[in-house]
Amino acid sequence: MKKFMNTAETMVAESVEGFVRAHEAFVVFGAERKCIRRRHLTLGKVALISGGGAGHEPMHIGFIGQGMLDAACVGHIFTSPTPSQIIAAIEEADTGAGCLLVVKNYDGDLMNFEMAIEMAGDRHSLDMVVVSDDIETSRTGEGRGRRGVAGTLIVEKLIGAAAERGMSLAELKQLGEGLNRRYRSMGVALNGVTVPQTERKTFALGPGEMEMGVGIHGEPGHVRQPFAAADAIIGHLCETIADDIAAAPGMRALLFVNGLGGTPPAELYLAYNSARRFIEERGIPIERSLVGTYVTSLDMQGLSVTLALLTDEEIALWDAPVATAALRWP
Amino acid sequence: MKKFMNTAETMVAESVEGFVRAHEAFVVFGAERKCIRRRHLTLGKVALISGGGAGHEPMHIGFIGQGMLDAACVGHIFTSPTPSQIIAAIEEADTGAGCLLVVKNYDGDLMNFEMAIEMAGDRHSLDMVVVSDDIETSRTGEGRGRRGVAGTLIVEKLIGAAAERGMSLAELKQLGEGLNRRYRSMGVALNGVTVPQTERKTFALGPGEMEMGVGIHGEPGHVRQPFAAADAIIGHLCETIADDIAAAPGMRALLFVNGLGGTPPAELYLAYNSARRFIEERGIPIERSLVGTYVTSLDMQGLSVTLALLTDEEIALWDAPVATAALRWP
Amino acid sequence: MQKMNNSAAGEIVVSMARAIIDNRAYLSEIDGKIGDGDHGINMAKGFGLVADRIRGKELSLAKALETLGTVLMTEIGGSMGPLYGVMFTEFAQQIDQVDQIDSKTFSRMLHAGLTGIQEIGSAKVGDKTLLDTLVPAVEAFDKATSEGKSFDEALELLVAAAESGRDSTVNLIARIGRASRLGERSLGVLDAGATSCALILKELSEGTRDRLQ
Amino acid sequence: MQKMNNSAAGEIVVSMARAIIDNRAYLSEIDGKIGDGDHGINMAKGFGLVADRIRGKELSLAKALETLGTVLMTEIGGSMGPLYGVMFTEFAQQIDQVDQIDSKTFSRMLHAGLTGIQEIGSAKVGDKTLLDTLVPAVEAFDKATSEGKSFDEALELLVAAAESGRDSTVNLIARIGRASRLGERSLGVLDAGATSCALILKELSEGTRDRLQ
Ligand SMILES: Nc1ncnc2c1ncn2[C@@H]1O[C@H](COP(=O)(O)OP(=O)(O)O)[C@@H](O)[C@H]1O
Ligand SMILES: Nc1ncnc2c1ncn2[C@@H]1O[C@H](COP(=O)(O)OP(=O)(O)O)[C@@H](O)[C@H]1O
Ligand SMILES: [Mg+2]
Ligand SMILES: [Mg+2]
Ligand SMILES: [Mg+2]
Ligand SMILES: [Mg+2]
Repeated sequence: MKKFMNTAETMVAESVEGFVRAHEAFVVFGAERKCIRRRHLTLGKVALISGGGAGHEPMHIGFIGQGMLDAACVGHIFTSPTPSQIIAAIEEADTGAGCLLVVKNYDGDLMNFEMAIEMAGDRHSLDMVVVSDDIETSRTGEGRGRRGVAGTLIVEKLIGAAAERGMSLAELKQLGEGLNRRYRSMGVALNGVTVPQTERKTFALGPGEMEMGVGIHGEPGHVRQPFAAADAIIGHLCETIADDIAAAPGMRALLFVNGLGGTPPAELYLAYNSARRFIEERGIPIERSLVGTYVTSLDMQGLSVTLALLTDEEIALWDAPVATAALRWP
Repeated sequence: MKKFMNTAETMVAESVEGFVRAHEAFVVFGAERKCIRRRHLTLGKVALISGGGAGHEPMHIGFIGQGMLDAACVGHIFTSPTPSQIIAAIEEADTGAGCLLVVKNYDGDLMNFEMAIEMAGDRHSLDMVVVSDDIETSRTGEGRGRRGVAGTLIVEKLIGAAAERGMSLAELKQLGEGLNRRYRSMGVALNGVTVPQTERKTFALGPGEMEMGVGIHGEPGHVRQPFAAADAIIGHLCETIADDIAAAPGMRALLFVNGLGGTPPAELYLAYNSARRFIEERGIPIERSLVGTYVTSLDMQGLSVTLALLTDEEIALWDAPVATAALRWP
Repeated sequence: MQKMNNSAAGEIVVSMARAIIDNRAYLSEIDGKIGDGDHGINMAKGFGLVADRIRGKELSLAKALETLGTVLMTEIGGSMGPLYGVMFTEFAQQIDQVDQIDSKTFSRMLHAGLTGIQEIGSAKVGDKTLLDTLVPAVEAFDKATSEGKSFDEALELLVAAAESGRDSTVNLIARIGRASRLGERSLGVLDAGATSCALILKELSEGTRDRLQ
Repeated sequence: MQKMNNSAAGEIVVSMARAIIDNRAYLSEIDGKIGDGDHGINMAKGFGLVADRIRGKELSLAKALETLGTVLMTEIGGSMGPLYGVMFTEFAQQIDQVDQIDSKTFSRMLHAGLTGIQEIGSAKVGDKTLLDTLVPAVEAFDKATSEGKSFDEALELLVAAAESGRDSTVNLIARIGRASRLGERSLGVLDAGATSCALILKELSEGTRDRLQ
């Protein structure tokens, strides 16, 4: 395991400190460093808060700023933050209109966020949007359903823009949950990752193997397959996604190719090119695109493809200005 | 070698096509796809053109747009583009005020750009800025001196902003070359890279080894060393850079930590945190920062640290608006 | 009737912590086969913190469990923070005002912890979680006492049931937590939470048996 | 006096291309030790393109070299495009108007190519580049003719000098090109460009010797 780190224990704290120092214009640490929040909060706007285990950078801290999140909490690697961190974020970010918590569908996150809501709900108006865009987990056909993966960025961007326009807590929750049947993600890994504290690979792949349907916690995917050409891999991801998504007339497509941490930009663009071709061949013209490393799984060599079918209103929210460390447009 | 690709022959073309499709708002292909240029050129502005081998994405194509480059040419992997590509870019981008070519100091690039200038110089006013910020190559003490590596981004940003303000060809060249003694970069690699066409690693490192002083072409560096903690690695990079740079009173520092392709954002931020501490301990306060994967060497796991000491005027140019695929601020 | 003195039984939590810390690597290794390999780390961190805080303080079992529950809930995060946090907090509440813990109180305590976990985690037996250890353990204890077995015997049966419950997870497909995306690939390995739960119940039961009067 | 007929000697370029293509993997392997490993690929691409264009066309050597120079210069890029592009373009220009190539014209041709390379690349002998092959080769040829040796013998000596020049690069520290950042670590391996240059000069010389009248 070769990583740029000093000790496994201090890795997350050092990295987050670097992030905050590099983006002083956007963010500051909350008290006791329990959370990171916007440097300038907007009075009377619903605050958006998210968080999760570390190892997914730049998500969520990279999405703090005008037009997106107000605060975020970072746990240990692949470990949800604690209720007390989440409560600290609520206390820092609530400027009167309450807070909407964006939670990736996963037991650990759900339980800690729910507990925070229970503990702070008497002093703040709070609600939760659960993101669940991952395709593969749904295959088990039951349980808690799909995980929240790269689609989280889309939810945070859309409700972030809507919050900026003054939407209420209830409306924002509805907007976030309304996406549910209309976005899907699926990931593929060419290697496993090493969790610094255990110094073990979560799974090991031979030179001719890949894992189809991986998430963002370094776990193995749905099935191990022989490594193949990009078009074969991307074609499979796109077909699975497009088969599972609820297409409806008038919907406008956003295609998001996301690097999992160890994949260089040139390969992401090649994959995007392939994905765009496959999706458009199915009669879904792509109107908005995002390509880059935004939602990672440590240094995993791999990528995910997300397709979202948006309304005109949602496209307008996507296009709205955003000023964060990781996403920025005027 | 596991990469997201179809064939080694088509890899660059497919990736560049994906890039252009993903960023249609900023860029279009030039005729016969010999170059990529801004969608909207500005009449009467000096055109900035750059280019080089593929494998360094998002540089240079990701820097095309308002406030930075007007056009760029992409060669094969680690292979300079041809004079005819460069001439095509000149012909597309010159709107009357001539073109400044930004060339990374390296024989292949220099020769092809010089040849293009020779061949097109009768029809266009042309000049060249040579970027040479790499620290290690200077160690040989002679020859063609330092290479152009991550510092290229800084040169392209500063002269891009200055060109937008209407600076002349001669002034822009002077601005670009004026940086010369005031910026330095140094890279470290934790693994070698595989060039797709040869399917061989450019060098192989054991689990306890790293290469100090690597550039961006996958070649080995200045010396192979035992792998170490981030602070030891970054401390060495920072010291070497700071020792070699010409500090002067009134200068304001920009610190740029750049991923070489396979390094995840969390590690880059940790390295930035470390670098910032080392540089500031030497009495150089950091006033501007950039952390991310901008100038790559295929999928190399590694990073480079760049320090630039800028004048007030140059800081203003850095802060000026930029709207490109890879760098964007208002 | 057999009873345990609540006061000064807080050392049971210290032994629990020792068992978890001793098995740190093993728990992570199991988790690593189908999860992210951090179960031992998370658990050892939480229990270690608590052990340092209560060691030598001669706390009551109620107070020690309360400390454990609070630390897990507020300082650990992940899945285990809330789940075990709730369990131990509920345990503590049931015995807070009780000087002498008899089998009936012990059973009430177990049920409260179990209900707490089910409420926040909504897993069921068979989902390949710590519930596959906890549920049969509680059932075995209740069955033994209802059959008139002694507190001591009931605790012994509890441990046996917990361990066979833990072992049952080898043949289960994970339906919850990280491993659930694996489907059939999760067959053939123990569940990490079920394993730590068996360790916890064993220390709790044996510590209680040693202190029965 | 020995001479070669310029017309129809264009096939020499086809043999040159064959030698480069046959050594494609070898050239990349050498380059890979201290450079980026693409020398064979770049060279084979350029020479392959040219061979396809001129094969069977019975071109003059001048015309074939001109095609080669133009293709390398405009379609290959990298370091070799301009360097060999200039060399072959200069070669072609020197023999363009010449029907019968004698040793004097041949020497003029070599010098023009060499000067072209030196002008655009500004490397020197000892920098571990193709000049370590080319410079001694040209010198050996000139020396032989000034000593009154035949064109044929001079060509033979040219090849020997090229090959020993190539071999000399093993003991040189690279001072130019990608390998220069390696410093002393570039010792002990051949230079890729010096190796391809020896192949080119050998095919050129042997093709000429075969056609001497
Ligand atoms: N909803 C749930 N209810 C009960 N137990 C659960 C639930 N979710 C997960 N678990 C237990 O948690 C264990 C994993 O814990 P741990 O590795 O510490 O957390 P994480 O899965 O967040 O990395 C699983 O082995 C399982 O027994
Ligand atoms: N300035 C120069 N003058 C002469 N030869 C050079 C010069 N620069 C590089 N070379 C030659 O080019 C060879 C490398 O060619 P190649 O691998 O095709 O290009 P690149 O180095 O761009 O990958 C070196 O082995 C060296 O002989
Ligand atoms: Mg975890
Ligand atoms: Mg090359
Ligand atoms: Mg785990
Ligand atoms: Mg090369």
